[in-house]
Amino acid sequence: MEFSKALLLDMLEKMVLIRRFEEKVYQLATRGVVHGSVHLCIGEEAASVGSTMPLEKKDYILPTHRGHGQGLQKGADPNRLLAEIVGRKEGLCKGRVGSMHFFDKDNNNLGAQGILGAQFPIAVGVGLAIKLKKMDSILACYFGDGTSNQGTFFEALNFADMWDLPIIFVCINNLYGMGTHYEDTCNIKVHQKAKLYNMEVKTADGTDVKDVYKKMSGLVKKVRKERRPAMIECYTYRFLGHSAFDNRPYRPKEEVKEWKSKDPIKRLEAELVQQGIKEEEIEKIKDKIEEIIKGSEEFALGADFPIFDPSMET
Amino acid sequence: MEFSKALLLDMLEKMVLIRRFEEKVYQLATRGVVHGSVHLCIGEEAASVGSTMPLEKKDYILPTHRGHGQGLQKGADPNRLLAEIVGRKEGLCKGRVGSMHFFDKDNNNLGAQGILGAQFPIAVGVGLAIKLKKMDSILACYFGDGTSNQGTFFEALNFADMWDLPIIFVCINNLYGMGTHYEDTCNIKVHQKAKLYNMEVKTADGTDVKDVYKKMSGLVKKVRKERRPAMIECYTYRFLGHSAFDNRPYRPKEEVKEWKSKDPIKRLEAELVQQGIKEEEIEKIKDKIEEIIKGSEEFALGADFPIFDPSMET
Amino acid sequence: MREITYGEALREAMAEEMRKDEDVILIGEDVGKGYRGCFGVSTGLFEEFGPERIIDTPISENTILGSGIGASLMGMKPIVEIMFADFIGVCFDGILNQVSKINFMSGDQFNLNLVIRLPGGSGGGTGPHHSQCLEGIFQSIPGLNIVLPSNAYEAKGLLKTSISLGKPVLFFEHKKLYKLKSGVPEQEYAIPMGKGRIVQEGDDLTIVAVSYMVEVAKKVSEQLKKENGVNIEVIDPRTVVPLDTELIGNSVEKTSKLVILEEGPLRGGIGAEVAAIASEKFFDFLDYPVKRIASKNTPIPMTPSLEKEVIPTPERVVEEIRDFLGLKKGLLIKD
Amino acid sequence: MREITYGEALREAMAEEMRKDEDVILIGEDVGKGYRGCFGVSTGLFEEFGPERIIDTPISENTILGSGIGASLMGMKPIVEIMFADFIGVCFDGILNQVSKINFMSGDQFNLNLVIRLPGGSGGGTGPHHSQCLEGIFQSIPGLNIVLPSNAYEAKGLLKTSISLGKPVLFFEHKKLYKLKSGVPEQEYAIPMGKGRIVQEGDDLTIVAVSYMVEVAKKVSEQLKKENGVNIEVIDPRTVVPLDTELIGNSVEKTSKLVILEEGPLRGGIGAEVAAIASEKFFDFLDYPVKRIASKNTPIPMTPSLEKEVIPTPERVVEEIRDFLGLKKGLLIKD
Ligand SMILES: Cc1ncc(C[n+]2csc(CCOP(=O)(O)OP(=O)(O)O)c2C)c(N)n1
Ligand SMILES: Cc1ncc(C[n+]2csc(CCOP(=O)(O)OP(=O)(O)O)c2C)c(N)n1
Ligand SMILES: [Mg+2]
Ligand SMILES: [Mg+2]
Repeated sequence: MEFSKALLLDMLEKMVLIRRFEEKVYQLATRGVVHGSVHLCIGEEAASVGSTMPLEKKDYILPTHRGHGQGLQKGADPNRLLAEIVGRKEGLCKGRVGSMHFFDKDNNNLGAQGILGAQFPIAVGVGLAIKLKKMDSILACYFGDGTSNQGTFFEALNFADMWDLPIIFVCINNLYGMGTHYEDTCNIKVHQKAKLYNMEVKTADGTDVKDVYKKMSGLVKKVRKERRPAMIECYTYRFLGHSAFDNRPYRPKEEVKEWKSKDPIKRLEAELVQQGIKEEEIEKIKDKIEEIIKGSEEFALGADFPIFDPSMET
Repeated sequence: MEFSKALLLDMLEKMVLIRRFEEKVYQLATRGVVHGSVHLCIGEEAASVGSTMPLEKKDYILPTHRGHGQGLQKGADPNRLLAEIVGRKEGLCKGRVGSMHFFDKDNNNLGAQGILGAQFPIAVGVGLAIKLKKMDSILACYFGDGTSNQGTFFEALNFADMWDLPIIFVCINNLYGMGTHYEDTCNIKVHQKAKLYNMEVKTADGTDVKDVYKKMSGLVKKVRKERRPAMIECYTYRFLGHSAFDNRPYRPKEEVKEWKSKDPIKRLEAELVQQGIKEEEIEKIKDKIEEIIKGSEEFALGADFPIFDPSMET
Repeated sequence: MREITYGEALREAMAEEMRKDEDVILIGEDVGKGYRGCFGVSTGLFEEFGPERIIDTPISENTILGSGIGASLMGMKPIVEIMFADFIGVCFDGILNQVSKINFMSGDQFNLNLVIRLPGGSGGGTGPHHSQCLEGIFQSIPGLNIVLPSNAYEAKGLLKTSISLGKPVLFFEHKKLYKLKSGVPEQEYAIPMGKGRIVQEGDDLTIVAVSYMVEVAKKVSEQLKKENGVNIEVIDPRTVVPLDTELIGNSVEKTSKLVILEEGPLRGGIGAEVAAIASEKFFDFLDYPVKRIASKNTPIPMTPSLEKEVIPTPERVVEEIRDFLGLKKGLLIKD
Repeated sequence: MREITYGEALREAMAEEMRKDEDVILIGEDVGKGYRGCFGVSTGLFEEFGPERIIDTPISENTILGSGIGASLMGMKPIVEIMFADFIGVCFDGILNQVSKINFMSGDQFNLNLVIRLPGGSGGGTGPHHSQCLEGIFQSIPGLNIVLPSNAYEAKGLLKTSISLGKPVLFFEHKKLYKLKSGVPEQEYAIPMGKGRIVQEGDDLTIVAVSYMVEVAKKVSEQLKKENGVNIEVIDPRTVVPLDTELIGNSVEKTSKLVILEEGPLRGGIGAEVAAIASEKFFDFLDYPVKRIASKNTPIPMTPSLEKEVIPTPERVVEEIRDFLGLKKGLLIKD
């Protein structure tokens, strides 16, 4: 697969957008402006961008509880997403639910669930509707390594296989579910579980946006054509804690160091420079994102809080 | 494996016991004496006897909703089981729950569940306790083909693998879950699901008690020694309906005929006769069982109904 | 008017809506090819609509329900059948955290058209895992419409309304009602959510009864009328969420006495909620304490000798109401 | 008396029982090695008791709960931690059809010693999937003991009792209480099931409050005492199943006015049951309608502007009680 300069720069821009966006969220969280918990995907941007970019507008996603990257890449307006995270009326969901459960219908984001594993049964229904309505769309159903131990995962794999559903199961494997290493929870690799159900599976280096993009593009093409499920597992790492305020004593320092050395953004930047892209061009992108984030912060913090309305009661 | 004449006759006796017991239940059900639904395993006796007989008294079982055979073989008193089925105070569970959910603590039967798939998580806990208490026992966890599509099955396989639990998962595959053929619900053979989790799996001809017995015995020995899970899948057929009053239009006549020709009891009888056992010896066994069943019927129908006691309220 | 059974009425409702709208589908275990529904409710639907719209599933309640949630997120109008209401525990998270909350959580981006059909209630000896009335549990989860049709007319009208409501509906059917016939017009009609009905007028006592207990209430009223001269007003709220509080209030204002009759367990049942509402809102109308009649707080036993002690039989209901009114057999209320 | 936090009290209770009895184990996600419990409750336990008794699990709530059920069938005394009470939906069938029913169904062959710890309640912005008070749902399931400790003393005493009760216990902890300190004796003590306590005496009004709402009730009473001269009796039933009806009755006999205060949603909450009991049993004591104060019937929003409208804040409770008593700020009750 050939990667044009324009595509690579676009990928960089999208990864930087996610990084800066989440750094802003983290900053706001430490300032006490964000309520409840936020799960950040800093370090995992290549997995988000590489796996979501190959989707088209008409395709659907079910993001995870750590889903800002997936949602932004699918087209979420950073202003409205940030407004949602700080609980404002202009937020994607009117500020009601925040970081962990945003829905973005305009961009075919059918909502993240705070309940791990809840996305799998829902994915089957989405896939079923796509099939019955004879749509050309496909669905990307995101989940973490730890979540693949929920029984619902297998049920969904089975239904997707039996019913020929156009679903790509996308595992963002960051090695841990909270403080517990995946290997302490399961001896079977995540993609092997999907493979049992006769679907095409791929693994990707989740720190290399090109690798993820290339493999996901292949699956998107295949699933769109053959109307059968598939799976991709992206190995990556979250640089921060499980949620904003986790000291993460459970991770060996060397492990963290090693993965940080594979920072997906730095990695792509280095490659671009090597390919002869000027540093200024990269800086320009970063400046552009800086502006966007600044705008989002202003928008979000300037927006009003929603007001309770008795019609909310049901 | 050598089968002594005594063992073969014992197997026959146990299978005939189950058959006659269930024929009696069926008869009582058609007479309106049994309330609620009963699920009969007529036709599946070789699977029940062959898989349960290799267990020792100290071993545990979790039977299915179609579990009379498993429970009787594990030692349940036919009198008290029948009394339970007709809802009498002398029943195993004081007549409260009947056919589908009998518990028999004295024989280490930890109870059948009316909820398909509920046995799997419970099995993990039983296995865990056996392990923590450093007991020599093992657990046989029974389930049907259809039930293997519940997500809980995979969770239990995973825990059993990760925690090294001495559990044998015993699938009684009778091709159907109610009116739906297994192949219409899953492309993966049941034992392949277990195999994914690194455990020894066996398949057996569930109409041949010797085959089931032999393979189960091997697993029992192995699991008792190695303290690791295993699985056996027994292919068999229920001769009657899903529950007592199901006309089963969903099954092709030829299929029924073919399986009936493999009646596990007739099959063993024929073999015994071929081995030179006299017909009279077989008749003697049948007469003995006839007596037992007659006694059970008298016992059960002669017993009182339980009386409501406010202390039952919780 | 022609008479059809409750089961037939449900089938007609589904068939009519399916003919009108391609987006209506039925999903569940054994609803199609083999069994036509465990209680025969979907007989004929598979033949008419085929396997793409009458969808048999593996035994996987979580994903059965999820199929409905996902399809309704995509704008379809799925009807999900959970074979016995008792099995809803298997997929409870779907109800608790998705079905009930998505409309709210999404900031009204979604309006789920999703009906979950739940056959419940004692079938006479079906035992603890196949007999429960679980509406008491679900009323405590904001965001669900809870519908309890009590006869064929109600079943058809309420199911049709539910299918296109734009809000999730738990549709509790009762096993003992499936074979019961009542008048159902040939032409279209609709029953709105949250509007109860007066089953029978009376001014001595109000009974609020749901589902199969409406039948019991009718029987009991007849007997108490005959034997004690009591005129009972029987109210069927039809939907317990939303609840027609006004209708109940008007009745209590007239009778000053309220009995709530349900088959679910007493504690935390819908009777608890109705009694609490009554004691908040109709305090001044009430001459007598509010009386709840319900199942005892135990699992539903299989054996008839215990089952009939646990669930509210007509005999027990008559007795409890006589006690409540201080009557004996033969003693007239106006005495 | 020394003061320790609610979280520490829970840890002490577990540690003490684990030292006494090998059969006591703790099972849950991240309870051990890595995290020591999502709220730090099990800090130090892994170090003392090791991985065989403080058992980290995969993310599989069904099998986490099942591990507890199975082990208790084998005579052990497992404590299962579900990380947030909200996740109980994932393994709800285990509660609905096994945990609550096995003792009964087995004809008393089994007496499960099983405690399910459920951190619930709003943590301030934790949103719809991590904030729920679900006790209202569970009261409707016969066979469960439902325990709601309201401070460190209660937490320790009730958890110790629960671990060896021989009946399953849903043990609802509240996130806002974990860091709260109160006096806990060094020596052994026990708190029985079904015995409530009078938190504070008064004769103008009874408030029955549970869990964190006991703190709110105390605060509110103080304010209403100061600003309106109202003497409120605050009752903490400690366990809602079994419920200390007598204690509540005695209080209502004295005050003639009953308010029930809980954080769960209003409809079908424990307030509904208490109100229904009051209106059945204490009808003659009551001067006023029974008043329930609870969360509004919506999911718990994340954003503070909505959350504080939905859950009962001290401000709202004060206001609602003033309304109830027909008081304004500054107006004394005896006026
Ligand atoms: C049903 C359920 N169980 C537990 C949790 C608590 N929880 C939130 S995130 C998390 C870890 C998830 O791990 P993984 O799937 O690998 O995703 P990651 O957080 O690593 O992105 C846990 C245990 C939850 N939200 N839902
Ligand atoms: C959770 C749940 N779903 C559905 C049912 C209804 N049901 C009872 S038996 C049965 C078929 C089970 O098939 P299988 O596991 O193959 O066992 P078999 O009946 O063939 O022995 C079904 C669907 C149930 N009891 N529990
Ligand atoms: Mg992870
Ligand atoms: Mg089968």
